[in-house]
Amino acid sequence: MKVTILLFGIVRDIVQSGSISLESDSISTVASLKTLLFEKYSKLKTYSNFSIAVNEEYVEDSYVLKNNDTVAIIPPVSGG
Amino acid sequence: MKVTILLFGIVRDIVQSGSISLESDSISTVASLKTLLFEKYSKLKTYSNFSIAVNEEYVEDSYVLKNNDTVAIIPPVSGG
Amino acid sequence: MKKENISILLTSEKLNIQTCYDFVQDSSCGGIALFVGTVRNLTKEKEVTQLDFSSYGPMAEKEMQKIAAQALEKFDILKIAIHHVEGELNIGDIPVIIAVSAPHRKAAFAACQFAIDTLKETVPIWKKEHFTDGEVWVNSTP
Amino acid sequence: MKKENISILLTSEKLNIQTCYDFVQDSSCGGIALFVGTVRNLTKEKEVTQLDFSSYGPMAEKEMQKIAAQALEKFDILKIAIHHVEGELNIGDIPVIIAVSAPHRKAAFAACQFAIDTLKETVPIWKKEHFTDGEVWVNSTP
Repeated sequence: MKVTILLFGIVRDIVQSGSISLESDSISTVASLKTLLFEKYSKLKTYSNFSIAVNEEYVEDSYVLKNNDTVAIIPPVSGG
Repeated sequence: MKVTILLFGIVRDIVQSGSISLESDSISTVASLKTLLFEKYSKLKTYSNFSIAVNEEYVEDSYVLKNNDTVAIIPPVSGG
Repeated sequence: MKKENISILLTSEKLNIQTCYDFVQDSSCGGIALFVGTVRNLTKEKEVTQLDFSSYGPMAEKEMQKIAAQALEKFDILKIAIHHVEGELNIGDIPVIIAVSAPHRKAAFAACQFAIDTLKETVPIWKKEHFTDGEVWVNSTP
Repeated sequence: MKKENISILLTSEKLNIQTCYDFVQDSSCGGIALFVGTVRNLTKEKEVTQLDFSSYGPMAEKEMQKIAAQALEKFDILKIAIHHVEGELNIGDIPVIIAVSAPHRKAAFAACQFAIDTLKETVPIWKKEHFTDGEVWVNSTP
Protein backbone atom coordinates (compact mmCIF):
# COMPACT_ATOMS: atom_id res chain seq x y z
CA MET A 1 0.00 0.00 0.00
CA LYS A 2 1.14 3.53 -0.77
CA VAL A 3 0.28 6.64 1.21
CA THR A 4 1.31 10.29 0.99
CA ILE A 5 2.23 11.88 4.28
CA LEU A 6 1.98 15.64 4.78
CA LEU A 7 4.08 17.27 7.49
CA PHE A 8 3.39 20.56 9.26
CA GLY A 9 4.84 22.87 11.88
CA ILE A 10 7.56 21.50 14.09
CA VAL A 11 7.34 18.05 12.49
CA ARG A 12 8.06 19.54 9.08
CA ASP A 13 11.14 21.20 10.56
CA ILE A 14 12.26 17.95 12.24
CA VAL A 15 11.94 15.85 9.07
CA GLN A 16 12.99 18.79 6.90
CA SER A 17 10.32 18.02 4.34
CA GLY A 18 6.69 18.99 3.78
CA SER A 19 5.63 15.72 2.24
CA ILE A 20 6.89 12.14 2.09
CA SER A 21 5.66 9.10 0.25
CA LEU A 22 5.62 5.67 1.91
CA GLU A 23 5.03 2.35 0.20
CA SER A 24 4.99 -0.84 2.27
CA ASP A 25 3.01 -4.03 2.72
CA SER A 26 3.14 -3.56 6.49
CA ILE A 27 0.85 -0.50 6.42
CA SER A 28 -2.66 -1.26 7.58
CA THR A 29 -3.84 0.91 10.46
CA VAL A 30 -2.64 4.37 11.45
CA ALA A 31 -0.80 2.70 14.34
CA SER A 32 1.18 0.51 11.93
CA LEU A 33 2.03 3.57 9.83
CA LYS A 34 3.34 5.34 12.93
CA THR A 35 5.60 2.38 13.75
CA LEU A 36 6.99 2.49 10.21
CA LEU A 37 7.49 6.25 10.36
CA PHE A 38 9.39 6.07 13.65
CA GLU A 39 11.65 3.40 12.08
CA LYS A 40 12.40 5.44 8.96
CA TYR A 41 12.49 8.88 10.61
CA SER A 42 13.92 8.25 14.04
CA LYS A 43 14.00 12.01 14.78
CA LEU A 44 10.20 11.86 14.95
CA LYS A 45 10.47 9.90 18.20
CA THR A 46 11.68 13.11 19.86
CA TYR A 47 8.31 14.60 18.96
CA SER A 48 5.64 11.92 19.06
CA ASN A 49 2.93 14.18 20.48
CA PHE A 50 0.99 14.57 17.23
CA SER A 51 -2.44 13.72 15.87
CA ILE A 52 -3.17 12.09 12.55
CA ALA A 53 -5.63 13.16 9.88
CA VAL A 54 -6.55 11.04 6.89
CA ASN A 55 -8.02 12.78 3.86
CA GLU A 56 -8.46 15.96 5.93
CA GLU A 57 -10.29 14.37 8.88
CA TYR A 58 -8.88 13.53 12.32
CA VAL A 59 -8.67 9.76 12.90
CA GLU A 60 -7.71 7.39 15.73
CA ASP A 61 -4.75 5.00 15.72
CA SER A 62 -7.13 2.14 14.90
CA TYR A 63 -8.22 3.75 11.61
CA VAL A 64 -7.63 1.41 8.65
CA LEU A 65 -5.80 3.07 5.79
CA LYS A 66 -6.58 2.57 2.11
CA ASN A 67 -4.24 2.75 -0.84
CA ASN A 68 -3.44 6.35 -1.92
CA ASP A 69 -4.78 7.89 1.30
CA THR A 70 -3.38 11.29 2.20
CA VAL A 71 -2.17 11.19 5.77
CA ALA A 72 -1.31 14.37 7.67
CA ILE A 73 0.83 14.59 10.78
CA ILE A 74 -0.74 17.28 12.96
CA PRO A 75 1.47 18.56 15.79
CA PRO A 76 -0.33 20.56 18.54
CA VAL A 77 -2.11 23.38 16.74
CA SER A 78 -1.58 27.01 17.70
CA GLY A 79 -3.88 29.10 15.56
CA GLY A 80 -5.96 31.99 16.78
CA MET B 1 -35.98 73.22 52.04
CA LYS B 2 -36.06 73.45 48.25
CA VAL B 3 -35.14 70.68 45.83
CA THR B 4 -35.22 70.33 42.05
CA ILE B 5 -36.66 67.07 40.78
CA LEU B 6 -35.74 65.71 37.34
CA LEU B 7 -38.08 63.26 35.65
CA PHE B 8 -37.21 60.73 32.96
CA GLY B 9 -38.78 58.07 30.76
CA ILE B 10 -42.24 56.88 31.67
CA VAL B 11 -42.34 59.10 34.79
CA ARG B 12 -41.76 62.19 32.67
CA ASP B 13 -44.68 61.12 30.46
CA ILE B 14 -46.92 60.49 33.52
CA VAL B 15 -46.20 63.87 35.14
CA GLN B 16 -45.92 65.55 31.73
CA SER B 17 -42.90 67.53 32.80
CA GLY B 18 -39.14 67.02 32.74
CA SER B 19 -38.44 68.97 35.91
CA ILE B 20 -40.36 70.16 38.94
CA SER B 21 -39.36 72.29 41.89
CA LEU B 22 -40.53 71.44 45.42
CA GLU B 23 -40.25 73.67 48.48
CA SER B 24 -41.47 72.38 51.83
CA ASP B 25 -40.46 72.19 55.47
CA SER B 26 -41.51 68.53 55.56
CA ILE B 27 -38.67 67.42 53.23
CA SER B 28 -35.86 65.68 55.10
CA THR B 29 -35.06 62.20 53.77
CA VAL B 30 -35.72 60.80 50.31
CA ALA B 31 -38.59 58.83 51.87
CA SER B 32 -40.26 62.04 53.03
CA LEU B 33 -39.81 63.57 49.58
CA LYS B 34 -41.49 60.54 48.01
CA THR B 35 -44.49 60.93 50.35
CA LEU B 36 -44.80 64.57 49.35
CA LEU B 37 -44.49 63.74 45.66
CA PHE B 38 -47.22 61.10 45.82
CA GLU B 39 -49.49 63.69 47.52
CA LYS B 40 -48.86 66.37 44.91
CA TYR B 41 -48.66 64.08 41.87
CA SER B 42 -51.09 61.28 42.59
CA LYS B 43 -50.55 59.80 39.11
CA LEU B 44 -47.06 58.80 40.29
CA LYS B 45 -48.65 56.19 42.59
CA THR B 46 -49.51 54.20 39.47
CA TYR B 47 -45.78 53.97 38.80
CA SER B 48 -43.90 53.81 42.07
CA ASN B 49 -41.27 51.32 40.86
CA PHE B 50 -38.46 53.90 40.51
CA SER B 51 -35.06 54.59 42.04
CA ILE B 52 -33.82 57.92 43.29
CA ALA B 53 -30.55 59.67 42.50
CA VAL B 54 -29.33 62.77 44.30
CA ASN B 55 -26.74 64.93 42.57
CA GLU B 56 -26.23 62.17 39.99
CA GLU B 57 -25.65 59.28 42.44
CA TYR B 58 -28.10 56.54 43.38
CA VAL B 59 -29.29 56.86 47.01
CA GLU B 60 -31.48 54.90 49.44
CA ASP B 61 -34.77 56.10 50.92
CA SER B 62 -32.94 56.96 54.16
CA TYR B 63 -30.66 59.49 52.41
CA VAL B 64 -30.92 62.94 54.05
CA LEU B 65 -31.48 65.74 51.54
CA LYS B 66 -29.85 69.16 51.66
CA ASN B 67 -31.20 72.45 50.41
CA ASN B 68 -30.85 72.87 46.61
CA ASP B 69 -30.14 69.17 46.00
CA THR B 70 -30.95 67.90 42.52
CA VAL B 71 -33.10 64.79 42.84
CA ALA B 72 -33.74 62.50 39.87
CA ILE B 73 -36.54 59.98 39.57
CA ILE B 74 -35.09 56.98 37.75
CA PRO B 75 -37.63 54.51 36.35
CA PRO B 76 -36.28 51.05 35.35
CA VAL B 77 -33.49 51.73 32.86
CA SER B 78 -33.44 50.15 29.41
CA GLY B 79 -30.24 51.24 27.72
CA GLY B 80 -27.98 48.99 25.70
CA MET C 1 -6.87 51.81 37.47
CA LYS C 2 -5.78 54.51 35.04
CA LYS C 3 -8.30 56.91 33.51
CA GLU C 4 -6.46 56.84 30.18
CA ASN C 5 -7.47 53.16 29.86
CA ILE C 6 -11.15 54.12 29.76
CA SER C 7 -13.13 55.60 26.88
CA ILE C 8 -16.69 56.67 27.70
CA LEU C 9 -18.97 58.22 25.10
CA LEU C 10 -22.64 59.19 25.15
CA THR C 11 -23.47 60.75 21.83
CA SER C 12 -26.21 61.46 19.31
CA GLU C 13 -23.75 60.64 16.49
CA LYS C 14 -23.46 57.19 14.88
CA LEU C 15 -21.25 54.81 16.90
CA ASN C 16 -18.14 53.39 15.26
CA ILE C 17 -16.77 49.89 15.92
CA GLN C 18 -13.30 50.70 14.58
CA THR C 19 -13.01 53.69 16.94
CA CYS C 20 -13.67 51.43 19.94
CA TYR C 21 -11.30 48.78 18.61
CA ASP C 22 -8.53 51.30 17.99
CA PHE C 23 -8.90 52.71 21.51
CA VAL C 24 -8.49 49.37 23.29
CA GLN C 25 -5.96 47.78 20.92
CA ASP C 26 -2.48 47.54 22.42
CA SER C 27 0.66 45.59 21.58
CA SER C 28 0.57 43.95 25.03
CA CYS C 29 -2.90 42.43 24.51
CA GLY C 30 -3.62 39.09 22.91
CA GLY C 31 -7.34 39.44 22.50
CA ILE C 32 -10.16 41.94 22.20
CA ALA C 33 -13.78 41.12 22.97
CA LEU C 34 -16.48 43.38 21.59
CA PHE C 35 -20.20 43.56 22.10
CA VAL C 36 -22.28 45.49 19.61
CA GLY C 37 -25.95 46.01 20.40
CA THR C 38 -28.27 46.28 17.42
CA VAL C 39 -31.88 47.37 17.16
CA ARG C 40 -34.11 44.35 16.58
CA ASN C 41 -37.23 44.47 14.45
CA LEU C 42 -39.23 42.24 16.78
CA THR C 43 -40.03 42.52 20.47
CA LYS C 44 -42.59 39.99 21.61
CA GLU C 45 -43.91 39.57 18.06
CA LYS C 46 -44.59 43.29 17.51
CA GLU C 47 -42.79 45.15 14.76
CA VAL C 48 -40.59 47.96 16.05
CA THR C 49 -40.49 50.82 13.58
CA GLN C 50 -38.16 53.12 15.50
CA LEU C 51 -36.44 53.58 18.85
CA ASP C 52 -35.74 56.62 20.96
CA PHE C 53 -33.01 56.60 23.58
CA SER C 54 -33.17 59.33 26.18
CA SER C 55 -30.78 59.66 29.08
CA TYR C 56 -29.92 61.50 32.25
CA GLY C 57 -26.73 62.51 30.50
CA PRO C 58 -24.27 63.56 33.22
CA MET C 59 -25.29 60.69 35.50
CA ALA C 60 -25.26 58.17 32.64
CA GLU C 61 -21.68 59.12 31.85
CA LYS C 62 -20.72 58.79 35.52
CA GLU C 63 -22.32 55.34 35.74
CA MET C 64 -20.60 54.20 32.54
CA GLN C 65 -17.31 55.45 33.98
CA LYS C 66 -17.99 53.45 37.18
CA ILE C 67 -18.65 50.27 35.21
CA ALA C 68 -15.39 50.72 33.30
CA ALA C 69 -13.45 51.31 36.52
CA GLN C 70 -15.04 48.25 38.16
CA ALA C 71 -14.22 46.12 35.11
CA LEU C 72 -10.58 47.22 35.27
CA GLU C 73 -10.48 46.28 38.97
CA LYS C 74 -12.34 42.97 38.75
CA PHE C 75 -10.70 41.52 35.62
CA ASP C 76 -7.17 41.27 34.27
CA ILE C 77 -7.87 43.59 31.36
CA LEU C 78 -5.98 46.45 29.80
CA LYS C 79 -8.46 48.93 28.30
CA ILE C 80 -12.20 49.33 27.97
CA ALA C 81 -14.46 51.46 25.81
CA ILE C 82 -18.17 51.92 26.51
CA HIS C 83 -20.00 53.96 23.87
CA HIS C 84 -23.76 54.58 23.87
CA VAL C 85 -26.09 56.50 21.62
CA GLU C 86 -28.94 58.83 22.55
CA GLY C 87 -31.70 60.01 20.26
CA GLU C 88 -33.54 58.25 17.45
CA LEU C 89 -32.40 54.94 16.00
CA ASN C 90 -33.73 52.72 13.24
CA ILE C 91 -33.70 48.93 12.81
CA GLY C 92 -30.11 47.70 12.49
CA ASP C 93 -28.58 50.82 14.06
CA ILE C 94 -26.13 50.42 16.95
CA PRO C 95 -27.20 51.70 20.39
CA VAL C 96 -24.15 50.44 22.26
CA ILE C 97 -20.60 49.19 21.72
CA ILE C 98 -18.36 47.75 24.41
CA ALA C 99 -14.75 46.82 23.62
CA VAL C 100 -12.27 45.26 26.04
CA SER C 101 -8.63 44.32 25.51
CA ALA C 102 -6.72 41.90 27.70
CA PRO C 103 -3.52 39.86 27.67
CA HIS C 104 -5.73 36.73 27.61
CA ARG C 105 -9.13 36.33 26.02
CA LYS C 106 -11.02 34.85 28.98
CA ALA C 107 -10.73 38.09 30.96
CA ALA C 108 -11.71 40.14 27.91
CA PHE C 109 -14.92 38.13 27.43
CA ALA C 110 -15.80 38.20 31.15
CA ALA C 111 -15.28 41.95 31.43
CA CYS C 112 -17.24 42.64 28.25
CA GLN C 113 -20.22 40.63 29.53
CA PHE C 114 -19.97 42.25 32.95
CA ALA C 115 -19.99 45.70 31.36
CA ILE C 116 -23.04 45.18 29.14
CA ASP C 117 -24.96 43.34 31.90
CA THR C 118 -24.27 46.14 34.40
CA LEU C 119 -24.96 48.90 31.88
CA LYS C 120 -28.42 47.44 31.31
CA GLU C 121 -29.05 47.52 35.08
CA THR C 122 -27.61 50.81 36.27
CA VAL C 123 -27.02 53.40 33.53
CA PRO C 124 -29.89 55.92 33.39
CA ILE C 125 -30.80 55.54 29.73
CA TRP C 126 -34.33 54.78 28.60
CA LYS C 127 -35.51 53.18 25.41
CA LYS C 128 -38.90 53.95 23.92
CA GLU C 129 -40.05 51.55 21.23
CA HIS C 130 -42.37 52.80 18.52
CA PHE C 131 -44.72 50.30 16.91
CA THR C 132 -47.11 50.77 14.04
CA ASP C 133 -49.90 50.99 16.65
CA GLY C 134 -48.31 52.88 19.53
CA GLU C 135 -45.22 53.20 21.69
CA VAL C 136 -43.85 51.83 24.95
CA TRP C 137 -41.06 52.57 27.42
CA VAL C 138 -39.10 49.31 27.57
CA ASN C 139 -38.97 47.64 31.04
CA SER C 140 -41.67 50.00 32.32
CA THR C 141 -44.90 48.08 32.60
CA PRO C 142 -46.48 49.96 35.52
CA MET D 1 -28.28 24.88 10.12
CA LYS D 2 -28.02 26.86 6.91
CA LYS D 3 -24.71 27.24 5.07
CA GLU D 4 -25.55 30.83 4.16
CA ASN D 5 -25.35 31.69 7.87
CA ILE D 6 -21.66 30.75 7.96
CA SER D 7 -18.69 32.74 6.65
CA ILE D 8 -15.33 30.94 6.72
CA LEU D 9 -12.16 32.58 5.49
CA LEU D 10 -8.51 31.50 5.55
CA THR D 11 -6.49 34.14 3.81
CA SER D 12 -3.09 35.80 3.49
CA GLU D 13 -4.84 39.19 3.17
CA LYS D 14 -5.45 41.52 6.13
CA LEU D 15 -8.58 40.60 8.09
CA ASN D 16 -11.39 43.15 8.36
CA ILE D 17 -13.63 43.56 11.40
CA GLN D 18 -16.34 45.44 9.51
CA THR D 19 -16.57 42.62 6.93
CA CYS D 20 -17.25 40.10 9.71
CA TYR D 21 -19.71 42.45 11.41
CA ASP D 22 -21.58 43.13 8.15
CA PHE D 23 -21.86 39.40 7.44
CA VAL D 24 -23.48 38.50 10.78
CA GLN D 25 -25.57 41.66 11.26
CA ASP D 26 -29.29 41.07 10.77
CA SER D 27 -32.43 42.98 11.68
CA SER D 28 -33.64 40.04 13.78
CA CYS D 29 -30.59 40.07 16.07
CA GLY D 30 -30.21 42.14 19.21
CA GLY D 31 -26.54 41.64 19.82
CA ILE D 32 -23.28 40.76 18.15
CA ALA D 33 -20.27 39.38 20.02
CA LEU D 34 -16.87 39.61 18.39
CA PHE D 35 -13.49 38.26 19.29
CA VAL D 36 -10.43 39.76 17.65
CA GLY D 37 -7.09 38.09 18.26
CA THR D 38 -4.06 40.36 18.18
CA VAL D 39 -0.36 39.60 18.08
CA ARG D 40 1.19 40.26 21.48
CA ASN D 41 4.70 41.57 21.90
CA LEU D 42 5.45 39.41 24.93
CA THR D 43 5.25 35.66 25.44
CA LYS D 44 6.79 34.58 28.72
CA GLU D 45 8.87 37.75 28.94
CA LYS D 46 10.48 37.33 25.52
CA GLU D 47 9.96 39.94 22.83
CA VAL D 48 8.17 38.62 19.75
CA THR D 49 9.40 40.40 16.62
CA GLN D 50 7.22 38.58 14.11
CA LEU D 51 4.84 35.67 13.68
CA ASP D 52 4.29 33.15 10.93
CA PHE D 53 1.03 31.28 10.60
CA SER D 54 1.10 28.18 8.43
CA SER D 55 -1.84 25.87 7.91
CA TYR D 56 -3.06 22.66 6.40
CA GLY D 57 -5.37 24.82 4.30
CA PRO D 58 -8.14 22.52 3.05
CA MET D 59 -8.45 20.74 6.40
CA ALA D 60 -8.30 24.03 8.34
CA GLU D 61 -11.23 25.36 6.35
CA LYS D 62 -13.19 22.15 6.95
CA GLU D 63 -12.52 22.32 10.69
CA MET D 64 -13.54 26.00 10.83
CA GLN D 65 -16.73 25.08 8.97
CA LYS D 66 -17.39 22.31 11.53
CA ILE D 67 -16.96 24.72 14.44
CA ALA D 68 -19.39 27.16 12.86
CA ALA D 69 -21.94 24.39 12.24
CA GLN D 70 -21.58 23.15 15.83
CA ALA D 71 -22.02 26.68 17.18
CA LEU D 72 -25.23 27.09 15.17
CA GLU D 73 -26.51 23.80 16.59
CA LYS D 74 -25.47 24.30 20.22
CA PHE D 75 -26.48 27.95 20.69
CA ASP D 76 -29.47 30.07 19.77
CA ILE D 77 -27.53 32.20 17.32
CA LEU D 78 -28.23 33.50 13.85
CA LYS D 79 -24.96 33.84 11.94
CA ILE D 80 -21.28 33.23 12.53
CA ALA D 81 -18.09 34.35 10.79
CA ILE D 82 -14.70 32.75 11.45
CA HIS D 83 -11.81 34.41 9.61
CA HIS D 84 -8.17 33.45 10.04
CA VAL D 85 -4.94 34.66 8.51
CA GLU D 86 -2.00 32.67 7.21
CA GLY D 87 1.48 34.00 6.51
CA GLU D 88 3.55 36.63 8.26
CA LEU D 89 2.12 38.97 10.88
CA ASN D 90 3.61 41.77 12.92
CA ILE D 91 2.84 42.99 16.44
CA GLY D 92 -0.70 44.37 16.58
CA ASP D 93 -1.86 42.52 13.46
CA ILE D 94 -5.01 40.40 13.59
CA PRO D 95 -4.64 36.62 13.18
CA VAL D 96 -8.28 35.78 13.84
CA ILE D 97 -11.75 37.35 13.99
CA ILE D 98 -14.89 35.60 15.16
CA ALA D 99 -18.26 37.34 14.95
CA VAL D 100 -21.59 35.92 16.13
CA SER D 101 -25.06 37.45 15.96
CA ALA D 102 -27.99 36.30 18.07
CA PRO D 103 -31.43 37.46 19.14
CA HIS D 104 -30.05 37.68 22.70
CA ARG D 105 -26.53 38.53 23.78
CA LYS D 106 -25.89 35.60 26.12
CA ALA D 107 -25.96 33.10 23.27
CA ALA D 108 -23.77 35.36 21.12
CA PHE D 109 -21.08 35.52 23.84
CA ALA D 110 -21.25 31.77 24.56
CA ALA D 111 -20.97 30.83 20.89
CA CYS D 112 -18.12 33.28 20.28
CA GLN D 113 -16.13 31.83 23.19
CA PHE D 114 -16.91 28.27 22.10
CA ALA D 115 -15.70 29.04 18.59
CA ILE D 116 -12.36 30.59 19.56
CA ASP D 117 -11.71 27.94 22.24
CA THR D 118 -12.41 25.12 19.78
CA LEU D 119 -10.46 26.77 16.97
CA LYS D 120 -7.40 26.86 19.21
CA GLU D 121 -7.79 23.12 19.88
CA THR D 122 -8.73 21.62 16.53
CA VAL D 123 -7.97 23.80 13.52
CA PRO D 124 -4.67 22.78 11.87
CA ILE D 125 -2.92 26.14 11.93
CA TRP D 126 0.52 26.60 13.44
CA LYS D 127 2.12 29.71 14.81
CA LYS D 128 5.87 30.22 14.77
CA GLU D 129 7.10 33.05 16.98
CA HIS D 130 10.27 34.85 16.01
CA PHE D 131 12.34 36.42 18.79
CA THR D 132 15.45 38.52 18.56
CA ASP D 133 17.41 35.37 19.50
CA GLY D 134 15.57 32.59 17.69
CA GLU D 135 12.20 31.13 16.89
CA VAL D 136 9.74 28.62 18.31
CA TRP D 137 6.64 26.73 17.23
CA VAL D 138 4.02 27.70 19.81
CA ASN D 139 2.58 24.79 21.88
CA SER D 140 5.29 22.47 20.58
CA THR D 141 7.79 21.91 23.35
CA PRO D 142 8.87 18.35 22.52
